[in-house]
Amino acid sequence: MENFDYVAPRSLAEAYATLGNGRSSLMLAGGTDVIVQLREGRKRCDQLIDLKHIPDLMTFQVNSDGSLEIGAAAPLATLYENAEIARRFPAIVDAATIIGGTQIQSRASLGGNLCNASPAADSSPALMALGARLVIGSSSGTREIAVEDFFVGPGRSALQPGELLVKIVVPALRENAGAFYHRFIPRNEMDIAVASAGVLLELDGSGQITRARVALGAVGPTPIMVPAAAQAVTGKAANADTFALAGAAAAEAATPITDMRGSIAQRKHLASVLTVRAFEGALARIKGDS
Amino acid sequence: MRRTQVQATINGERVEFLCEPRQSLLEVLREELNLTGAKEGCNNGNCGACSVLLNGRVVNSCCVLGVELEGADLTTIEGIGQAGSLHPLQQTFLEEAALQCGICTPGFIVSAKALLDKEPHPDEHRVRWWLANNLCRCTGYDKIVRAVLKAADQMEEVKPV
Amino acid sequence: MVVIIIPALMRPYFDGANRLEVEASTLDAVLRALDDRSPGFYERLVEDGRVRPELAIAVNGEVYQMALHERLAPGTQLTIVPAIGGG
Amino acid sequence: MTTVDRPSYKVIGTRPIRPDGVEKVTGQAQYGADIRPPGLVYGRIVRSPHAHARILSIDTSEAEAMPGVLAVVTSRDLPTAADKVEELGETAVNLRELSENILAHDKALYHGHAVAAVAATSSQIAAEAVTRVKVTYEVLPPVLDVRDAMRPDAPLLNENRHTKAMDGSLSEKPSNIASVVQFKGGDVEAAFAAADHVLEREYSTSMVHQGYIEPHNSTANWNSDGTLTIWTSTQGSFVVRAQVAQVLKLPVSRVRVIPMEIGGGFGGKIPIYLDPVAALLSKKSGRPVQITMNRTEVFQASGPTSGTHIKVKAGIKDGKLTAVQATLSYEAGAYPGSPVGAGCMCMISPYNVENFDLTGYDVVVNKPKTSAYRAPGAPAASFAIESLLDELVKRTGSDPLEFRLSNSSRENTTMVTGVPFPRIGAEETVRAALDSPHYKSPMEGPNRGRGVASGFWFNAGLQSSVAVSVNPDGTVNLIQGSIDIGGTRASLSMQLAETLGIGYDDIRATVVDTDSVGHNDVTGGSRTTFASGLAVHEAGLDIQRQMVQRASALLNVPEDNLEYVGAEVRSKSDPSKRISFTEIASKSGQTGGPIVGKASLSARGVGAAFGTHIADVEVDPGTGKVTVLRYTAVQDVGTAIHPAYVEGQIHGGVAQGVGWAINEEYYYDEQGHLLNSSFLDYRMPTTLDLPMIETVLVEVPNPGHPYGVRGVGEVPIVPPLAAIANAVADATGHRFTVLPLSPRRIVEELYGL
Repeated sequence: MENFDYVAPRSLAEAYATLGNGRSSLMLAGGTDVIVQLREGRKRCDQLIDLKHIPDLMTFQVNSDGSLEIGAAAPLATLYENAEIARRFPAIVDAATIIGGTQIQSRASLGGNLCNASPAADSSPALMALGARLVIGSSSGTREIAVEDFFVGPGRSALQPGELLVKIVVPALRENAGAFYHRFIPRNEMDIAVASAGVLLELDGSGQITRARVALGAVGPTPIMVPAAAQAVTGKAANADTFALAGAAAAEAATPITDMRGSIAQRKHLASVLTVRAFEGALARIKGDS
Repeated sequence: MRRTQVQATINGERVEFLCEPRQSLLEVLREELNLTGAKEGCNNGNCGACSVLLNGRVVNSCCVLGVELEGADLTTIEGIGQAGSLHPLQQTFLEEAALQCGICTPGFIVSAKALLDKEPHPDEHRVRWWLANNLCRCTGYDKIVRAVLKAADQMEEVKPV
Repeated sequence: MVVIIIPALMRPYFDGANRLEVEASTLDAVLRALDDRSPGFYERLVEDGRVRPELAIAVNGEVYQMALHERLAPGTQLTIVPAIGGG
Repeated sequence: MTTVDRPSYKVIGTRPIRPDGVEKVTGQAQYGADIRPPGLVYGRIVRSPHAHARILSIDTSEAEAMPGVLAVVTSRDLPTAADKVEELGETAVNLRELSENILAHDKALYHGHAVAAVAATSSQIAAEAVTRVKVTYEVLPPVLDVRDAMRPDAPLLNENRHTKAMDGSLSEKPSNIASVVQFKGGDVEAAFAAADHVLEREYSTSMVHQGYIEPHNSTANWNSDGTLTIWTSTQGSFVVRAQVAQVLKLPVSRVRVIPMEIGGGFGGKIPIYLDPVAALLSKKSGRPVQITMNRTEVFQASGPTSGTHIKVKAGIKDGKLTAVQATLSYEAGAYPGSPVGAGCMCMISPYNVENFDLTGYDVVVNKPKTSAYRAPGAPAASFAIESLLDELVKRTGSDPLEFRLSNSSRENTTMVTGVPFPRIGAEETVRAALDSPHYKSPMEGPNRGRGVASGFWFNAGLQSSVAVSVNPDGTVNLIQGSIDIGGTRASLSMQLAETLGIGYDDIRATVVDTDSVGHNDVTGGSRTTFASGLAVHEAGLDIQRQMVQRASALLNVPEDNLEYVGAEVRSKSDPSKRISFTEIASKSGQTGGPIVGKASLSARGVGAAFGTHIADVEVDPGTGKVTVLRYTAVQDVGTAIHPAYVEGQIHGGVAQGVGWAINEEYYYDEQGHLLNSSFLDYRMPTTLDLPMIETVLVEVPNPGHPYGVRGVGEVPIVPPLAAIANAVADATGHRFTVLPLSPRRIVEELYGL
């Protein structure tokens, strides 16, 4: 691996100053992607900026309105070990507990998983379904964008030079709402999603679907929202027939490729199966079944 | 070559060493500090043979940089138990024949220790979930899982009431 | 007397026979006896003073590196088989 | 456990802690990559990015000019190897092909083929120097699949290769088919004509890797006196020595191989890859050189096992398997030497079949040269026949295990080679499977199914040498030269303790280097506990004889009136006249000097191994994912010396077989690039992918070993492929004939995608 400088700023301001020093930079949060990419020559940099000494990036909190703010570099294990996150945002736990194994989760972060911008990243569809927003900072201030707008292409995010991802803001779920994320992998651990689906489901008092959000991973160059799947179920009863409509719309919206991890036909099929099952999972959460 | 000075606590001892930023913790342990108990099986975070405890959490040392160790507390397999004073996990791995070639064993013991430190009573599924990032090709995991469950039982027995 | 079992692909050399009995006390002598019945056969099996390495000779059912000049007990059954490697 | 005619033993059958255990659980054990001789520098291999290419030129000047780079080597640095075959231990090796595989000469024959190597003062500099070696290639079309390679118009890997028949004759035209073998008996056509049920199917399996966790490594020092020292991870230190000496044209006595602890092999650590290269780099740089492969290199360029295509037809009449006809085509990789012969010989060994016609083709393709992998050749052949029989037996309405029982091979059943079996435990394993709680339990629930399969492996004998020295305090050092890959120091110590009547803890077993003991063949072929066990037993008897001689002087009793019983020598006529092992040992200096027992032998009396497995699976109808719910492996283990490690061998074989069945495969693109050369994408089972594996140890002692030992390590990988496939067929109602049974394949076939 080519050599580089290691910088460990203690504050966001210090980090922005380093980012602006004219040298090519990469961020080091958990390092579980970037260190391997540097070693394999898939990425290079003049300086590697370690974000883990910036307290703002390592913490998380539930706000008074029930929303959740997660520092971009907070390790996944610290998230899913938190009882309040587990209770209020189980879909985040769905994703955080399957990104790598135990060793990876000790270090890897949601921010790192997002910034790596893999179409198959597990955090993306989960956060997209939840309607999360990203706070991006630079020396000239901060801006906010929806998670689904963050991905530009495989491995490419909307981050501009000098910017870094500061935090992820997840809105509180409403009454009678549930979210669920899962993926399909050939083994039961240590695989990249062949396809994945995240779903947010909101019901009215009579069990009609008032709102849904459907996000898919690994079926296109970026994770995608599938508004057609959401529309297909809105206003209908939450049952298997309705969910099948969403599944069909998801398969239709998927534009996957064939590679060593799966085929086009398999992935379109999975987009449907996983979407249906994600709706079932979200519904079960609303009913308190899981 | 730019080498950075790093101070850390390794296996309970204050240690100072020099390393390049590009050197992984695994390289530093093996090539600079002569701690070869952590093994390189894949060098990209997929086999767990290089597992160490960094500030109490189990990590793949191939996916950590040596320079990140500044101020950190590190435990490697060499710090877990020695002949004559084996950790219960080391003893049950021996008793249950939970190793064949033994190359993955340090990683499994380090990882399992992290589990038992945190959760003294894991069930079989929990043990399997926790160890899913540690690959073994010899044992089919059967005896490894049994050894971890047995160590948990034994550690419970010796705890004061 | 030693029995040698002839594999299918070599039977044409012996009028289709699948087993032959020869009077011999080493493998080398067995193969030379076969060479008398089918001239040139010895050279097909022996290269550089040993059995061709793609082949092995099973002695009473056991495949091992049969040396040409090891003594064979009377009644031994020999079989020509492809070499086998174990993992 | 079912035990047949087993004598009672004191040590054999117990479960003591292995002598190398503490070092391994504390991280102190020294594996190949852990050795650091003073002045060590780091080597790295330059590899071909193409699957098939002519090497036009190699420019090493830029790499050589880099600061920190000490040496660069190419095939020009290797002595010219003769195009002749050498017997090197267990398997024969064509020296020229061996040399070309170590460093490509004029052609690169697979993605990752070694082309050059560098040595530098740090591993980081070496990695950078590799990118500065400029190789010019003329890229040629690759041939990747065994059937494609067999077509008359296929691109040829070697224009001078002709198909060799068993009689040594060569085909007229050049071909990728390196050799053909055939086994024939009875009259298959007549038997098919007379059969009640006949079925023909084609099956395929993918190239798969042994998947040992420790990458290949070698550390070499070309000493100033012209001798060469090599520290390496290998299954056979003597075979490494022989091959290195041949490739580098050195006298064998000048090469010393020090076997380090080995992190798994399964057959894959028999060939040499790095050792001669590290040696050449050391010679050039004047420093000890260490090369370790990374995981990608291990997958690309070590020795996986063959992808296969097998066409098989079988006939049943009145419940008897009367005829089997099959054509087996195995990928050899870049150079000849697939295990297709063994595949043919194992295929129908569990059964008593009168009429058979089996043909095997060994075919070169642009993939790494295959090496041994646990029961080489047998699993794919077994997958084909056991899948076919499952389907065929269903048509007869019989229970698949009852069918196996009534058709089982027994003592004196003739193998396809024409040789009768000695005492074997084939039918005992089927009977034990029928009686197992698993098979007696109901198979319930949707999308679930059960499958069974049987399997066979020869096991090997080969050469072993041991030395045993008795210390004055009555303890014993056991010096072995066969590699301990998973517990043989324990299993040999236990056999020695049994022979000498002393305690297991009084024996210390050590694996020594090639200068320190007589020749030992590889630890492979499930041979070490058996063959080195025989040697240990003989060395033990040698010590007994010497003990009797010494006791005769000490007790003043003639030797012929003394006997060695337990750990003492006593008078046959007056048992009060006795002397203990320890006392004789303590007085050895006064009675003639040190007591050392020795044995060197070429082992005879190998006992074949049979297993019968039961698998329950569930197939997710939406995703096609196969979950193994329950697994039982029944095996005739002869005598289980250390039952825990016997169980462990079975667990490991099953785990690899299940991986082979469900997810493992080499995945190439059309240009022949291996795309999944990582543990992330080459999907071996994790802890979450396997249940506990139930074992039933059937003990039918091998009459060819004093303690009844049979090799146990290989046969457990044979049945799982078909057991899983048969279970999946039962669960889905659909017969899959191509491995792996990956979710992709299952959903695509089930839904016609």
